[in-house]
Amino acid sequence: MWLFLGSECLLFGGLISTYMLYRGRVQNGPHPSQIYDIPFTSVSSFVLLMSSLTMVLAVSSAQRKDDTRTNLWLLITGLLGASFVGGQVYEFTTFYREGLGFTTSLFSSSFYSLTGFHGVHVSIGVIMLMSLRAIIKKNKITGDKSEVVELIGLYWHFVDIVWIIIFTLVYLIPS
Amino acid sequence: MSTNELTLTPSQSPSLAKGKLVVSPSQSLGAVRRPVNTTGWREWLFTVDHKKLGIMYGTVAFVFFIVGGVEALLIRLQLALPDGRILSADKYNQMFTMHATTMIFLFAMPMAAAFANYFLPLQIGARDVAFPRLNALSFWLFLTGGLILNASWFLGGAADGGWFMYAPNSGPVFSPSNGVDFWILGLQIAGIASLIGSINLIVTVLNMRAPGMTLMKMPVFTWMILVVQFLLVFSLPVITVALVLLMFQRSYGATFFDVSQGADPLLWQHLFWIFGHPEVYVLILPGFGIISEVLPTFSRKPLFGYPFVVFSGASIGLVGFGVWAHHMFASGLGPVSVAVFSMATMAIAIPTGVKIFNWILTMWGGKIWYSAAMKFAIGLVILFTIGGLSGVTHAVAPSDTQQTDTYYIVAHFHYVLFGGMVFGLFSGFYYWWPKVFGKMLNEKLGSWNFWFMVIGMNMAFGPMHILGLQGQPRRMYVWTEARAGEGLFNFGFWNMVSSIGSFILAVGVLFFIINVIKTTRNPERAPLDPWDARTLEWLTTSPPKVHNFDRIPVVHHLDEFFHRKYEEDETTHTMKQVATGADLVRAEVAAADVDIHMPGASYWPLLLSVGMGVLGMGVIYGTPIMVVGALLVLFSAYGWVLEPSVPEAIDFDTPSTDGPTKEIAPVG
Amino acid sequence: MITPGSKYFFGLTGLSLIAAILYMVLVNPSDLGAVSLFGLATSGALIGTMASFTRDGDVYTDEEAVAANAVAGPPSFWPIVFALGSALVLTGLATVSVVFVLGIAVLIGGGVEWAIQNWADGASSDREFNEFARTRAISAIEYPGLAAVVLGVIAFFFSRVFLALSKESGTIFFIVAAASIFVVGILIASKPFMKGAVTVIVAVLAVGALVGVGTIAALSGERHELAVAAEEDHYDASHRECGEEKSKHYDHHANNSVSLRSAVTATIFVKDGKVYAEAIGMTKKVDTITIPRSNATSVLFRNLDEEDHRLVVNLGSAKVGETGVVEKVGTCTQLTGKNQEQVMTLTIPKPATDAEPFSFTVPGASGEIKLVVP
Amino acid sequence: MDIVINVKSSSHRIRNSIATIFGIVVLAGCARNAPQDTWQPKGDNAQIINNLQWIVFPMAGVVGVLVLGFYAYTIYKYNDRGQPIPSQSHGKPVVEVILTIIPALILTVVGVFTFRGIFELAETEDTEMIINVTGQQWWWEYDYPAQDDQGITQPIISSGQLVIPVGTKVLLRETSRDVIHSYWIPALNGKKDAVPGRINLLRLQADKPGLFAGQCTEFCGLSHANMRMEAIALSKEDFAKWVSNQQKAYTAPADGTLAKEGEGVFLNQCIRCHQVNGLKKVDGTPAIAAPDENVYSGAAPNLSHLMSRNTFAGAKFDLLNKKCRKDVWGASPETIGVKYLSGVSESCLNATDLRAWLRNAPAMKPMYADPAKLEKSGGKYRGMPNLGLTETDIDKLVAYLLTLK
Repeated sequence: MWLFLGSECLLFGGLISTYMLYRGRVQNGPHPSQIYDIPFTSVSSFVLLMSSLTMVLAVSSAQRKDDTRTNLWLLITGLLGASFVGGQVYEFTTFYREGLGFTTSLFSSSFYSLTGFHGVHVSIGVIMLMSLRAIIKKNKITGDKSEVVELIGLYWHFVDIVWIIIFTLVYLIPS
Repeated sequence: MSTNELTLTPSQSPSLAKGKLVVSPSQSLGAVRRPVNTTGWREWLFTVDHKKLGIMYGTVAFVFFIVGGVEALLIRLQLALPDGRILSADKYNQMFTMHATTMIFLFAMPMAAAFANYFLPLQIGARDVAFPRLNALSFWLFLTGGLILNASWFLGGAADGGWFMYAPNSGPVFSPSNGVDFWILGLQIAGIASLIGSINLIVTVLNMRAPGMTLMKMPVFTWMILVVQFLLVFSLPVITVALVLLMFQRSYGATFFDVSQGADPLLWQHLFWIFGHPEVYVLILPGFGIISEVLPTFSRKPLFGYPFVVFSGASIGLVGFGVWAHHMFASGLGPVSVAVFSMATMAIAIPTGVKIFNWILTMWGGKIWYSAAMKFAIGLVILFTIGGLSGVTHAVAPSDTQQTDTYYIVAHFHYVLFGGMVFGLFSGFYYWWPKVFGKMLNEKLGSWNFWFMVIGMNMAFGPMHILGLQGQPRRMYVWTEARAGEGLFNFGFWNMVSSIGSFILAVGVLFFIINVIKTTRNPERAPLDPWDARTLEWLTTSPPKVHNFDRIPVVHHLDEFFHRKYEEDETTHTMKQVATGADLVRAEVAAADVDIHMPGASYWPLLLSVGMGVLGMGVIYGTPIMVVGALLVLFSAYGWVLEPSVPEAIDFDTPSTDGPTKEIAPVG
Repeated sequence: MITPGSKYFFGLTGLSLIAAILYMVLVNPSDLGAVSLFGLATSGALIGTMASFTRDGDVYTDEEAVAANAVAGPPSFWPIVFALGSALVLTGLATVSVVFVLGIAVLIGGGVEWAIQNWADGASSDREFNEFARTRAISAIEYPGLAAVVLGVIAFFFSRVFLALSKESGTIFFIVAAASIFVVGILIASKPFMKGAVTVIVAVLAVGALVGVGTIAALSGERHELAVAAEEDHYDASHRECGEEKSKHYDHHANNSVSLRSAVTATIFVKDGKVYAEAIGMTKKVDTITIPRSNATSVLFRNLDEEDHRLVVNLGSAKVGETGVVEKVGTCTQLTGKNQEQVMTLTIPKPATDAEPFSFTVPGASGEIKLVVP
Repeated sequence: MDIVINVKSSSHRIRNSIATIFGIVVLAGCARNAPQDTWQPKGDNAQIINNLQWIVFPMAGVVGVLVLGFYAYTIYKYNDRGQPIPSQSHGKPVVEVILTIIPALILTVVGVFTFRGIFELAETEDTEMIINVTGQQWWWEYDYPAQDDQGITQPIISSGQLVIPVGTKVLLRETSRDVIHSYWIPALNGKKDAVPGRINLLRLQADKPGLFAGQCTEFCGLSHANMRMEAIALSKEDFAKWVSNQQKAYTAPADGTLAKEGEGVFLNQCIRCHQVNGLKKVDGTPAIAAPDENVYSGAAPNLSHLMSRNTFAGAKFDLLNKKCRKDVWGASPETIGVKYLSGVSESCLNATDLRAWLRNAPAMKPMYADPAKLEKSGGKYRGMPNLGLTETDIDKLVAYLLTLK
């Protein structure tokens, strides 16, 4: 898992550097500073950050072998994650309405690639969380449950941290 | 993730638990029954055995070696005379692109993977790799990628942008055929294969070493492979990003490398070389690893400065990530970056030098047996030294601006890669052939093989140094008399020498093929320990059984096998033989463990790879095909998840059924 | 070997293939409908193959014994789902493609469930075991599939709500929603003897409420500004107004950022109301800038003046379209504040005529820089 | 260069006979006069590089000889002659450390010189003249912005041959219109890529008048091998003459001549892409080429004063026939100016290649000019297409082109 995450780091590293290089390159369409809705994105970042917290709670419940609470926190994490994805869908829609298509400019291509990739990661994470919840519920895991929860938690934190980096670099630092 | 718990054996079956008399399934509950054949083609197609996969890797890689070699010969034919007419400009450009791509991604990397797959578990005393089915998946994905890459020859022309495919020349307008799309997808799929493979091998090394084998008692080959896998894990994602960007541009209209939109073409170069430079070490370190086994064995001495060799390997890997821009000295980086990367590049020469010194000192004071394997290993040290020194001249950035993109650099990297990599692999062939196939390759033919290759190689690539310094750029489909210079020793002479050399080299390879054919026909079995070897892979039969070791060895020394054979005489400090290798192997067979669970064969890795291939084709030929591919992938992944990794008891082919299970193979 | 079970699916494959071909011929060969029908055909074929591979699920059992001990399976509602899917597909074909895709999804989902249910029912004569077999075979699909559906539903309806609300209230709604998820979670968890069922009920209620609100939001349409933005397209080139004063659309948000420094051929300054230029490689100020023709070349504009300025390039004039009206050709940067810079990228295909030489000017400042395209 | 050969000969234990051959090579090595030899600097910048080469190559050679000599001795000495199996020692850290420090020291020395070299070469502050160099598939365009102190009062545009004054620090501002190319005149400086969207700087300075060859060295597509360049250094007086010739106004051929008819053909065909400054249409308005509508890179060589150049089609072909060409290449630094400035006369013209080019350009140089295959570039050519000219048209055109002195 750590190896996989290390590998993922480089993947996002590549995408982030592409974005950093191209963020100001707008020949057509809107410029980043013209469309970003920082308050909204801050909230969604915060939501994701909270989901990391609930994930921690899930892991600690799993370690205490408290299945009900593990399930609860997994569900909450999943819901928060899903609402983050919802926020992203909203954001993409507004950007598109404002005239920022995938091929509009270099900024748009690299922005959508980066955040899109991240969105896919979050979605996969949510699916894993929900499935994990169902599996625990049905008592399908014979081995150490907390280990599985921890692994998925690790992934979730990773996705979260990547978002914090993206949020800082992409949204907050003025280009 | 473990799927063990999903196995349903009769004892767990709810119906039996209740004691009712019902007819119940007595076999694992796969959606499809797992393949159980242990003979014929099915055995190979669905195998998850690391040894079989290793042999398949090797065979396929060797076929691609021939393909790449033929491409190289065509290139040399074209350039033998001025204004060559063998190939058109278009075909020539495809030829050199595919020559490099084939040799790097379809020969060198998988051939190293072949050795790694086969010998890494044996060297660390493991029964298999950590995730056998993933291992099979790696192989099939690699094959799929290779086939996609080469399919482009028949589907409108291969990629034609050079193996580093600089944007924007690789963009849709400048390379309008589908070749580059095939190239992107082939590499993506082969890249996934390498990534899976490397995670698998890292986990294997870290978790499955025999008892007593600390990291610093690991054979150097295993060490180098470990470093390579780390390099792959961290460099492949970067090229993946680059390829994805290029794919978005070519297939979906993104503008990442479209300068009219303000793009910076150097982005591609940076991404490519951040991957590309570690890739060079990915190619060469396995060769280093192999000769670090061969040189000590045939010198009857341990590797001189084992920890230094290991750490220099690791530091080459590490520093290798910090020198990528030395491929871009001419691209206008600005003096400060050029200076920094120039210095870093020089720094990397130091650990490399350490390695060379250690190899030489390994032989110093030895008792050297010049077998074919040893000859190739010595050839590697010499050729790589030359390649390394010409590398230092490149590190001097201003001097590099005269040499880069000329034949001088072609000479340099062929000395490094052909000399440092291919010679290592051939050394490995001769060294390990008796282990893998139980038969000795003919030493005499081996000698012919070596001398033809070494002479051919120096004739083919040596003159390229001079050609480059005389100013012949690379990647030109023709060279012209107008720039050839006067006198006998001009472009014409050296190009001709080089072309002749390449054919001598080809004859050398032909000797190897003859040798293999001859050996296959020869009924004589190889001795169990033909080379008086030093490492654990020799502590079992040749070829090894499915479960590798009859009992898992306990390790006390670096070069464990050697130390089981010899003891040091207290007074004279010479080594005294206490047992032969064959004795040791027989003792192991006698003390064999019973009831060894090995992972069972599986359809899914193969099917999943086919699905990935179809998915890739879909990117080029349209969404419906993509949908088919995606469904195939999902379907196989589903089957995979349902299938328990270890088959039911009745599928075992290991000898005994009673007695406790001592070793349960890992799952994955 | 074609088993009874696989026949259904092969039939489905055949039908949907025909449908796909018809669709491609009659409607549109390359759109979503064709793809989905094609996908349906393939998945039918796949499931069919799977069914025939497993011999309809006769997993290594003595068939006759199974038949003899056969017990009726539990009633199944998958056929109904399957039928619903078919209905949706048909409706979708006639109306909106979203419904069509939804139908396909339901069809595939129902089909798979049905097939596996059917297979598991025949797996053995033991119902419990059959149930076990079913769960085991299906959960690898069902859980992630369901999770994906839940994710999709939440994400879709959430975003609808945001789209309908104004920027500020959307943000507030987000805060409230996320906070309530979190708080409810804490409340439930803080009970010493909490029950799993409570969580589920609350979650289902919440999602149900979201779907409700989301539907209303989706029906009420997107918020006004967005619709306007989509309509107006602030960033369309036709909105580019190069006068001295602020342009409503073009200067909507000023963009004072530069990332193309490596490519600038010259820098044009305005200071104390005067325009001057420097070119790369030239130590002196220049009054002429040479740009190769047809080559994307960037010029940096740096405003060192107190007032806002924009850089304008005059590229002669040309006839517009077929109307024959002669219009000035040129472009400009946005209004640039003090000590800010902007880049102008130019691709000029033709040299100037003698009558109308090219030049850079800054409205509101004196002086001009000649632009030569050789 | 000889150093490399030394390394080789000692390395492979190749016996004396082969070593002798290499010895001859060494002698031949420096006297070959290859036009693109990287060891024959003809200007300051190339000299800086050459000085570094003279440090690093001998260093590599000496190290190579020492290491491989020692290795050869090891190989010879420790052959298995029945000696006992040696003690299994794992090496001596002291030796290791020494063997690490020695190369580090050598490299530090090299590094210091390299460092200095890099910054010396990057110097652009004291530039005396600038030239914009633009690469595209597969030729180079040179344009000289107006620079009064160099006597250039109007911009000059040329292609194929770069003309520079001797002893002047010339700064090339390189860029590209399509893919990455690389500008390389080995006798004057190392190579520098021409990257689209960027401006890369390369300084050249020639010590003496002369003709220096070069070649595009970044793979740039189909005809990469045919993208050549030449640099001509002229004495300052000769350069001034060249400038004044380039700035000379267009003179239309006299009415009734074959050349005048050729002008008509030109206005019919060639003007679509090729500009001739000052050329006027029949109605008297200036004839402006529109390469952007026909060629993907948006540019085609400007043919004003074509006959003052010695090459055409990306310097793949000579405009001078073999004899005259040799005359210019073989000229001494003192006479090359006169010979070059005399341009291409009718008797010196390489009519064969020029006519073949006009007849069917893509057959002479691989280019993407097949209209059927230009879907991705929006139907625009990448290179000159086959215009389907008749032989009489070609006669007329050649006569006309000869007037573009």
